[in-house]
Amino acid sequence: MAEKIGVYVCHCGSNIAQMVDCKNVVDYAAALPNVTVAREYQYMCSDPGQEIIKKDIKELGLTRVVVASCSPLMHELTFRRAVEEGGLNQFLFQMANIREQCSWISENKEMATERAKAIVGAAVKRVAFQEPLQEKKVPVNPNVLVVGGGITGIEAALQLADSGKKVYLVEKEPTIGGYMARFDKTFPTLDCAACILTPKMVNVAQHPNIELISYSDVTRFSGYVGNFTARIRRRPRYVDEEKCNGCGLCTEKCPISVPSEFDCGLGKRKAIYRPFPQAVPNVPVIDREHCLFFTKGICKVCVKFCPRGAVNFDQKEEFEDLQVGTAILATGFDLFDASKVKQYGYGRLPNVVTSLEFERFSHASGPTGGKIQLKNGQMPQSVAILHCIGSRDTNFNEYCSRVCCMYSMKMAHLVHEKTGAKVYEFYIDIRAFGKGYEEFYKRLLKEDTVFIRGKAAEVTDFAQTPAEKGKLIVVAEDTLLGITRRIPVDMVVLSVGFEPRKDAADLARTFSISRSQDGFFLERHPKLAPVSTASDGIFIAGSCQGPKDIPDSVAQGAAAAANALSLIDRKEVTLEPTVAVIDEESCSGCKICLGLCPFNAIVFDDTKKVSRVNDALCKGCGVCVAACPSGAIEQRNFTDDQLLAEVESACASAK
Amino acid sequence: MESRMEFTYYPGCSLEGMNKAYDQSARLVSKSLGIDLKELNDWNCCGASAYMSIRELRAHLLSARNLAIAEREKKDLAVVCPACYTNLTKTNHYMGEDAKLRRTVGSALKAANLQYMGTVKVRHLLDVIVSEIGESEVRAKVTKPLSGLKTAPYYGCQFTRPLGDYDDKEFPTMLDTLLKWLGAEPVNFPLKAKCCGGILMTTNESVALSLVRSLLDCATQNGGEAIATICPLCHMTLEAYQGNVNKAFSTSFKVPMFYFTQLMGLAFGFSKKELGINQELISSKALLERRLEAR
Amino acid sequence: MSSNYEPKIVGFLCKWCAYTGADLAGTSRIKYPPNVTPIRVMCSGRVDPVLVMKALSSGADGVLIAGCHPGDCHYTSGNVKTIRRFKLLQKMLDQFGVERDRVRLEWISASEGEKYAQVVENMTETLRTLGPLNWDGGKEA
Amino acid sequence: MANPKAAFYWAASCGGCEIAVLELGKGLVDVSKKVDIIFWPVALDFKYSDVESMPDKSIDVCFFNGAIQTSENEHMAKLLREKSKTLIAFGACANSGGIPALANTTSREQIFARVYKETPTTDNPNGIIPETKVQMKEGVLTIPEFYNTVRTLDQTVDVDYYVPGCPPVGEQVAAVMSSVVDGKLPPKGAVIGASDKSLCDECKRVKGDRKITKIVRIYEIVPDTVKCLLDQGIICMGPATRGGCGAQCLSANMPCRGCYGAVPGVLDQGAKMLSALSSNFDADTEEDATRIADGVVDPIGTFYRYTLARSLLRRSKA
Repeated sequence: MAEKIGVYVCHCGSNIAQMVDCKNVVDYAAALPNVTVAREYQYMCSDPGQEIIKKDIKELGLTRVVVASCSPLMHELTFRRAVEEGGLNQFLFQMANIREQCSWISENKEMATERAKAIVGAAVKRVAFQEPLQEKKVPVNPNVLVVGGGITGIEAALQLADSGKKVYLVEKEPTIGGYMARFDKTFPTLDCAACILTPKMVNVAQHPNIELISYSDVTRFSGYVGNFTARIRRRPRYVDEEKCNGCGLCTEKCPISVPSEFDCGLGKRKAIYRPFPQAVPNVPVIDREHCLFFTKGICKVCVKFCPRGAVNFDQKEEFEDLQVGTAILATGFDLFDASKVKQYGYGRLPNVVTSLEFERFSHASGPTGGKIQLKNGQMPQSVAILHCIGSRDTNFNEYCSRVCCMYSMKMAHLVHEKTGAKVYEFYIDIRAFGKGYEEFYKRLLKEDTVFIRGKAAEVTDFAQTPAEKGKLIVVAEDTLLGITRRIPVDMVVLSVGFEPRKDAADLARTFSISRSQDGFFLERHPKLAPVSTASDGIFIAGSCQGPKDIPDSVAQGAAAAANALSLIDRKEVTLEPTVAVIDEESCSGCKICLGLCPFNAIVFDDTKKVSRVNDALCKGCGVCVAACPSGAIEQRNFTDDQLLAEVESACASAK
Repeated sequence: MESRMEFTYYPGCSLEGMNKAYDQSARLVSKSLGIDLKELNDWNCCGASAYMSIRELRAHLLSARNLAIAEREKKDLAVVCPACYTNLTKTNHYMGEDAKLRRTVGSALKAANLQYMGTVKVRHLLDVIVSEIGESEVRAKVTKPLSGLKTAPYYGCQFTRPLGDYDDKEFPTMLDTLLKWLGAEPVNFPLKAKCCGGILMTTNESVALSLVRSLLDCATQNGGEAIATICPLCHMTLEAYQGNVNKAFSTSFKVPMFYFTQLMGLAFGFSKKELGINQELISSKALLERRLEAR
Repeated sequence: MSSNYEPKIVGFLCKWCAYTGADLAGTSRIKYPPNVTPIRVMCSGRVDPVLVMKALSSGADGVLIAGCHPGDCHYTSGNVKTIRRFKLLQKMLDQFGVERDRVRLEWISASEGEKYAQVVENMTETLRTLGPLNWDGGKEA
Repeated sequence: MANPKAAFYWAASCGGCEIAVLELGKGLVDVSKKVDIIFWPVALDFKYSDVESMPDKSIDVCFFNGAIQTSENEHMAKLLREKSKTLIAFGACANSGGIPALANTTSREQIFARVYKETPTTDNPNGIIPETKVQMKEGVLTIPEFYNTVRTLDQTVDVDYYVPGCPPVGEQVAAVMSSVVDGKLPPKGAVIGASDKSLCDECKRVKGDRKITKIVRIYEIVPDTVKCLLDQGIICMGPATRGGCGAQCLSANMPCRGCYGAVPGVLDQGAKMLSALSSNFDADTEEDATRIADGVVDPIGTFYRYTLARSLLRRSKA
């Protein structure tokens, strides 16, 4: 094969040149068969760097290009574009990653240089077998799926709907609002959470472009960017959303009372209920587990009293397929289970509560009507707030949950304001990084909150002095004083951190996106593409990506909406042409491949007795290619010839 | 009873001396539960106390030799001393993760005609009894329930920390569970995993004694009549230094101490002699007569 | 075995997980032996056993196939096909006398840079002990 | 015009390929009218010296069957190459090693030990194994050297055409013969007397659900005669095997064993079949995959029954 290959070795400043002898690599490459020119340059990705490639293509008549630089995940597109601009098909280009998987991991320059030569050699060998390919363009469906109706999802949905796009907002719970609906006040401004959230919830309910699908989830998500199909499972509410006017009479008359999940089990709700008065949709739901009709077949009081005949015990689970072009996941987080940290006694010692329980106590419409009180109904004289429960802890979650410092201080303020009790904050570091946050911290210091720098070691009821009798004693090393302190208090609040939702792994699978080590959804780039994912057309926002406070969540919700809009307004998207194709001349119709495609992209032509790939459905994994015993299936840009050449060269020149 | 589980058994140095009763009772109750403990042939020091911090590699070699011998028997290794458990497990764990250490230790073992492939699991006997044998089997063996014997379950520092992942690291409950199966009443014992002061006793006696005192305080204040232990060093410290505590703090503690295996043995109907219950420094005679034998 | 023997490993890394994970190891500047020549594939399910045989017969001392964890495959179940093939391939390579440690299948997620480094280090170390494969397929008769 | 001169030779083979020629029956008489057979050790008494004395390239076409397992095989391959204008690798052994190449899973030493010492019928108290040179009173006796590794013909000498099969089926042999007679041969290097698609193309069985839950061997079940054997758990090499034989084994309710070798464009028949088969295992976990894979008792013998010498690895590690 007589190709004219140009090889360009990038120094990446000193990132590569420091560990790889680039000159040596260039000399090696120049001597390889078919290589017309080999050059090195400081920054190949820079404009002058790209110019070199374009110029060589034109002047030397290059037919193939190899750039040895960073990972293709960084700059493959950059160089493909440069090659295309130089007049070559962009797929006649191959990238050799000598930075992330060579220079940065090596400690020995000689070995790193040898490795770089092997990697470049393999790329040169491979590129000769590459073929020009044309990208396929497909139209983008303008409808958007938003999963999760917390503040993030609400923001994303409203932004999209306001710009005229149809939005399906799917919420798992009977109401939207998420965690924010359960909070009392928000830091650092101390405005009430409900006052700023509920108007937005109402907007969602009334917006003509938003179809709110509550008490439902997404069970399947298939297709490709611009053209997805989402299968929605609607769980039965047993109340007809169309007929119900939200009068609440059914709830009032229902004889069954059970602990309310919304109130962390501290308050009660009925078997037919709305989680809270401002719920959206304002339609109750029947809890099958406790409803007398479902458990014993009796009662039907709700049916009797409903003036509109909205109660319907015959409702069944329903499935519906929605066509959308993009999806935004705003599925939020779980709170860390405080009972896992046994030494703090949550669940064992009364008056050790979590921060969310505290929110409910403090909330005017919570179980105590906004009164902060102990189990015995008395007001606490002293309260300890323990930071970093489950966070910054190698036994549980290593990461910082980012919001606990601030909400802890908010709680301290509320305790101070409502009870006048002495408040102790046990912290590792105070992280008050947002606008107005540090000022809030200063304000708390002025309110005489006692800040003890030291993660609490334990909460015990074993008194060692008379003053400790009957109290909860928080033991911590005060790292500023260098001593161990024992602080007796009446109430301990555990500031629990964020965790990925328990169903995050399932969701990630459903949507084919990755998760980072901590279990949260993985963004495409931590800095430059924080709401994109590796799957085109699927965006993530809010705490499903990692712990976030309300302002950041709202910003991300809006950002994801903007990303989706930009895609929609492009009207069409290009698909990677790296799909599988079947050579009908070679296919013997053995059907080995037929059941292997997870996307059902392979169909069998019964008249011709051959298999065929639907290239709109094919995602280019190559599973069928590896299985085809006739060698009749090729994956474009990953053909057997290309990979075999790459393997052969990798083995031959590697040292 | 036919044996259902087979282990090699590593008693460790202290069970050959001061804590013979622990060894005796452990073997006895294991046998009655069908756990076959085959003492590891020609075992050596586990490398505990300060050795691991001073000569890490050599300490690993000591443990690795024990593991290699256990592997030859194709059985997992049961231990009762938490320090032995920690050291053997640490070496096992490190050798699994660290290829270089594996190679170094491997070549040293080779010199002694040994090799270790990493197939042995080190198990603490309490974990084996609670997690593998389980409630119904243990309860079935109980012929003389320890009715209402108020016992403080004391785990000490090394039972779960840093490597025992069979129980909560800071607030374990396995022994509490076992005591319930035996008919005893585990009392609330917040200091259950706190330091016994053992290793400090020779270097900083006053601190060590105050630690022992608070343990005794905590156990008795919560109604404990006896303390159940897992660790030979804890047991020895709490028992042998009660007199010194009483002298130093003008207290009058006389809390009998039991290895958990001794309590199992009592509940299973073995005689006190078989269990080494007359060798103790603080007599349990009165307590046992009052609580168990009066009925 | 010569003391400066450096094992040659061909690494088939899936684009979504293992390759990204390997990139992360680099970005995090984790040091590990540079003995793997990475070959990017879209999915570990693309790794035809022919490619593995090709690598072994072309002079590789070891082959690493790395993909997304089962259940996390970007293509839903490509890696499941990899598992199916790998088990039978292992059995056949046993017959060929290729030691199991030479051909490994590992699951490395996009966030497991550290794991990737560990796997490579471990594999390199093991191959150093095993020595070169030098597959000549009896060409010397 | 004089008739073309033909030679037939067998190296490491069973003789089946010779039978395949005889299978032409009356056709053979027609062939012999148009072709002069000048060397055919199986049928006629020739001496090697006769061949040696022929001028180079004096044989028009040589049908060479059998693999190269001994120094004699190699010598004759080289000699016949020199003497022949056209050299045809005839049959699976010459093409890809065939059954003799399964010796590559073991070694010369092991084969000798088995054959000359361990078999129950062996009576060899002194444990004598063949030596290439033996000093006797009368002088030195020599026998050919037995190679450790079996090779294909084209791994030994340059080959012009390939006729696969164990043995090549009659009609295909006839077709090849007549194209030789007519001098209508395709470009050098071509496989002749076979199809370009896999056997499934000509197999009439119904291919359905490809989920393989368990591998069964043919004695374990009575296979359905209509359904694809793979769907019944029987390993049929058909999908990875070049067609052209007319799926004869399948019509006898036996699976294809792969004697026609890999489909064009496929580098390694065994690895490819392994992939095709295992991809369709009904297993989502390592345990299930291992369980089903364990049903393949002898992977090399199954997937490389006829092509081990041609495979990428060629033999097991010495």
